[in-house]
Amino acid sequence: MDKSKGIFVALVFMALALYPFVGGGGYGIDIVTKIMIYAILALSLELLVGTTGLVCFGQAAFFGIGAYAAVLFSGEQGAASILWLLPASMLAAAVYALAVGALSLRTRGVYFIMVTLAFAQMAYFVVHDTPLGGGTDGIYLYFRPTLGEKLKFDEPLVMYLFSLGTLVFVFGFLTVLLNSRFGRALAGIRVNEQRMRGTGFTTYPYKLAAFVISGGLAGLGGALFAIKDGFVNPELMSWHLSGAALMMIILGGLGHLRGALIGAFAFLLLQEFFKAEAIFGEFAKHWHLGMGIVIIAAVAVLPRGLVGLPEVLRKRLAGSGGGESRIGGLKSAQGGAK
Amino acid sequence: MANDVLLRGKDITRRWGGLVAVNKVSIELERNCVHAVIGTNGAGKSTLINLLSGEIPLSDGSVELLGKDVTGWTQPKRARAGLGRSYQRNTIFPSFSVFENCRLAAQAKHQKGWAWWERADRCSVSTDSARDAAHRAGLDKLMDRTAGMISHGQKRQLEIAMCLATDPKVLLLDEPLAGMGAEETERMLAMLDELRPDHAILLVEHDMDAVFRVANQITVMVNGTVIARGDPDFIRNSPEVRVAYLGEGH
Amino acid sequence: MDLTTFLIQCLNAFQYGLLLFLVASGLTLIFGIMGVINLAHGSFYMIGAYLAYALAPVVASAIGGGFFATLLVGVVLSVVFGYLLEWAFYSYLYERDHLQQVLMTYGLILVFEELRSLLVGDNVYSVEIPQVLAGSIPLSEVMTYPTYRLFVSAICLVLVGAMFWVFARTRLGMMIRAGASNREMVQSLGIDISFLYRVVFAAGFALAAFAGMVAAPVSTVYPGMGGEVLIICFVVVVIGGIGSIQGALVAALLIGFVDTFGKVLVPGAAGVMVYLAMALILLWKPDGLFKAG
Amino acid sequence: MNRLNPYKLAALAASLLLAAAPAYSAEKLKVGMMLPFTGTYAKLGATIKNGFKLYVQQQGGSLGGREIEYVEVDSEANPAKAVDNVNKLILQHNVDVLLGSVHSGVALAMAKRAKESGKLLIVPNAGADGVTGPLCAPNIFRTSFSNWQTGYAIGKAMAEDGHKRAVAVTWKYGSGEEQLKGFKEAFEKGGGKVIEELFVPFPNVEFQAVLTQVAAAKPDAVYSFFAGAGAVKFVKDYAAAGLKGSFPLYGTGFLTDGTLEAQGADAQGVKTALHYADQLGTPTDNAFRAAYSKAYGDQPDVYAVQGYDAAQLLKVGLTATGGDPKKSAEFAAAVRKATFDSPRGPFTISKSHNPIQDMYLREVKGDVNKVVRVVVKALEDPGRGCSMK
Repeated sequence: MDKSKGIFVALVFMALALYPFVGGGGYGIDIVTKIMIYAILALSLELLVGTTGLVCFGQAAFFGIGAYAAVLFSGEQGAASILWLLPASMLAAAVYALAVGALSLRTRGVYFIMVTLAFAQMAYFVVHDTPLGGGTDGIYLYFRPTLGEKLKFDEPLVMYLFSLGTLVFVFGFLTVLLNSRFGRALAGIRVNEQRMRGTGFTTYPYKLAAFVISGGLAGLGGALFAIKDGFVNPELMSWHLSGAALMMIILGGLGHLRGALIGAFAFLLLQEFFKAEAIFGEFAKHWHLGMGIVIIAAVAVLPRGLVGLPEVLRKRLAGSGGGESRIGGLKSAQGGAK
Repeated sequence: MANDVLLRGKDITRRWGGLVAVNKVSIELERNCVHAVIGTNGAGKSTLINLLSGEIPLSDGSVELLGKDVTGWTQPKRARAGLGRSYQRNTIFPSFSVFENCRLAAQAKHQKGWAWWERADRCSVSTDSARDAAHRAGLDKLMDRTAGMISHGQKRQLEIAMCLATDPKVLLLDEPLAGMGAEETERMLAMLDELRPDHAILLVEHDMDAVFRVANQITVMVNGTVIARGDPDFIRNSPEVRVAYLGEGH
Repeated sequence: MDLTTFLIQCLNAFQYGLLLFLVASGLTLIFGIMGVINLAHGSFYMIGAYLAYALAPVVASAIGGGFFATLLVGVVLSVVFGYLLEWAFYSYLYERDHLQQVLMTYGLILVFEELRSLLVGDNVYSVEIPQVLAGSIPLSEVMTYPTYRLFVSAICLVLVGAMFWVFARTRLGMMIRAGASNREMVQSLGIDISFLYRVVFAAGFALAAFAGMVAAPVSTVYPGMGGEVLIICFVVVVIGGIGSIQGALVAALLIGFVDTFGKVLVPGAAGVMVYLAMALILLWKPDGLFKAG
Repeated sequence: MNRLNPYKLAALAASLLLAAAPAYSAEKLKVGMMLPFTGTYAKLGATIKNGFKLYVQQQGGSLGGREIEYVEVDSEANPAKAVDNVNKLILQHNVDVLLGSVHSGVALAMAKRAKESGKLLIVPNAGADGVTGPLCAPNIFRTSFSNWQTGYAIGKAMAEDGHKRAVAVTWKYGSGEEQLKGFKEAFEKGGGKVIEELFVPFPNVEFQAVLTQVAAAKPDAVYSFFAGAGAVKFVKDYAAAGLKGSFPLYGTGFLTDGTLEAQGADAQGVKTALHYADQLGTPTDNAFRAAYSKAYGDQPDVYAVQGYDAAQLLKVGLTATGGDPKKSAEFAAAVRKATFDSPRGPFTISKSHNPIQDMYLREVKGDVNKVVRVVVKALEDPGRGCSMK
């Protein structure tokens, strides 16, 4: 990440830290908390899709398992400490990711996409059709966890700041991770897995590790989601959420951590915008239409996602043609089609 | 220095369904030697490299690397044990810098995947061998260029550099001269000469002049089998080779 | 389960599988030949079903009506619409990577659903079964089988036959098969590839819409019907092997049987059976049952 | 469906904007409607809204001395978004009363948030037992039914009709299973036996396989739970499979409510139990139906009644508390004492805040659900898990 982009991300995080104190009302805080939690989900998926080139269409399952774990581990007796609740939820999601990854990494390309979907659907139907997690109606948290004596997560501001802290942590962790030898190896696998093997990398454990880390981080997001809402439901694991997470990172721009961040905010704020009755009146009911048109337009003019927006603008202003499409990258997904 | 055998393939066979692509080929690569494999298209030369490097499994036969039987080893494990290869088509990492291409290759020897907190470019072992490899391949001036943007010849050099960065004992080079100009070819041949000491090199190449200049030993393959083997003079004068080439070359 | 019940269940599975095949065959062709992951394929099915509902009164007032006239008009309309859609949106997607295609076709789903809501509303509608086919055939002492369902199976079989004939015997079929295995070769043969794409896309659209139309009288017409079909069709395509028509047929029938007997034999876990089957098959054969090309 | 004129909408939008200023909101009472306005349940959401607004209009636009204004949020019938949507009403629009929802999962999430925040919640449809069970609270009310109630009523009716062996067919999801539980309880108490339970994954509508199993089991009668699109298709498939003549079809009321037009002749003779029926013929019902069709040009259904009664309940509570919905204890006390004059017939509110109401057995005749008899008078949900006394 070069300097200007680092500054951009730092500014975003600073703005988020200041937001509740300078203008965020109750609802604003609530919605930004939610977006930050989804941003964690998007970042976790970015590690797989944008970095490693593994297009996972079942990320919601990890998110959902983290959420369910947070609720089930909390119990009915009293408030749990977040210090063990979050790691425990992450662990639950990571263990599931280990099992899914170990099997699904046998396949490639589009087949991989579909196998991850299949496993997510299985997880969905397990919580949906068994009484374990309250069945279709879901279950709720009896007590929100605490951090020490003072910090109670019933308090929206505590929830907000903690979510922000977690997001910064996840972003920082992934930034460091991607610059490490492990991260570089993942990038190599995305671009040319055959070469990586020829060079001496046994790629399977790398991919599996990425899968488990990604699952754990998604589980972390899910646990936060459960604590924020106090209520979990099988729909958290449905393919719609997996799809939405994919849309976020593609919209933001693959191959960049900040793309996931920007994508999550853009995707969810656009939804809020098109749903706003103050602007669209009765037509707000048809907010999907606006979303659809914006997405189609984004594909047409921003082949590299929102991250590529400054470049497109620069080129437009300079009068030359559009940007060339991303080099290398997700060609692995094409493997199956040919 | 004794010319000890670093890589030994014995009765290497690969069948695809009913088709035999490589049939009972035995080959020995010795230290300080360039061993060229020539043959017409479809003779099974690239398949032989793929079989020796472990990219595809053997149907029959065995491979021995530095005295160890590696037949059951995966390709990455063989690579780490000192078996380096380059590819017929460029398989570099086009979106990375030239340096990063070499560094990533060098990293294979010092993977430490668990050390997630250490920056990759601070790992001096891999950066040093990357610089060294790039230097030997003559890429010093291009280190910061994006690999996808350099010329074709330079990409072929980068192929070799990446191979060297893993510090291999045995090099399997698949048509390193393909598509190169005269000047670039000269540089590459000079490099092969430099590498010869202390390495065992298998060279698959179509450029006959180059092969006869650089090779210590030549194996001729036709239809997956070895029809002749010997030093360049022997091969040049072998009637069988002439027949095979004349008969099939048209 | 006695033998009669078993046989009837097989008939059910067969009929469901054939209907799935109609939708999935277009998906697998668009996927295999153009390399486009078309998430909006379920919407094509939905559009077909709503066409059957919405066109009926229009056709009735214009040319006297009848289910088959509606069907015919619907097919013609969907071919035209598919052709235009390819020209307007999909033709830009071929050079893009798969995820861009996913994003755009997802956008199209949203647009189609909302247009449906604006034009027809959010109600559940039923479509009349044509009078000739409204009866039932007794199969056991208590069970009868609706004639219309037999008709659906029959018409699906006819289409399957026609499709395989086109593939095996016609020049177009040859071009399509060539296109699925090797794009460059098709171009080098001097075939207008963009025309071929447009034809295949329009045909895929029409097949899905046709499936929606014939299914409408038995499935009713309701919001969200496209999404359900989409996922199950992807399952079919992937199990069968991308781009393989034979694979799609086998996989569709397989899913029909798994789904039907799942409901009967393990009613508590019926939902998971299809996905379990897919995961097992792909772990066994990572490229699907039939690899194209 | 949407017969609101654009001027009214503009006015509504304008008033919403104005309402953001605190000076105006002091007098008006904001009702936050969280109902499905898109998707499969869109029609249900619209009729509930219509019913509610009808009563408020009849009261001159205000209840308990406070003028009513509305904020609408589309619940999308998606439980995953439920907490967000409630938060929007509570935090962004700062509503005084929550009204919703149709989907049980959404209603449970709303109940959870209502319990936490102390906001008044009136549930005008969702039957999840938990809302007036473990999640019950002084500020949570329901004007519709509990899943147990509807299942129990039809179970009793089937036993009374002399059926001994029944097959149950239901969607595999929360409401379906809760209603099945109520059904089994009453049916087995009446001497019947459920010989086979068949499930269809929700929201799958491919029924041919289970219908074949029904035919193979040869029961005396069939119990079923489906709603909306699934109900339409199930009833049609049931008839097409030739089962209608052999095994009478029973179900909870959702099987034939709001779906008759699409089901057509295939629904004739299907018997269902619910707390409402078409053509009850009581003066209250007649007046309600006339007013509703005059206002919206459409026949009301059970959902409209539930919306209508939600407004009634709100009026009783507000009148007792001088227009302050925050006084939960007084509000609840007044509601518990009241008898509501509903189009469905009079009902009262139980200790767990669920209606104590007559359950009708209805039979489809023509295009209406006609009352056959009252199956249970004043049926009270046991409120299992509720600690309120």
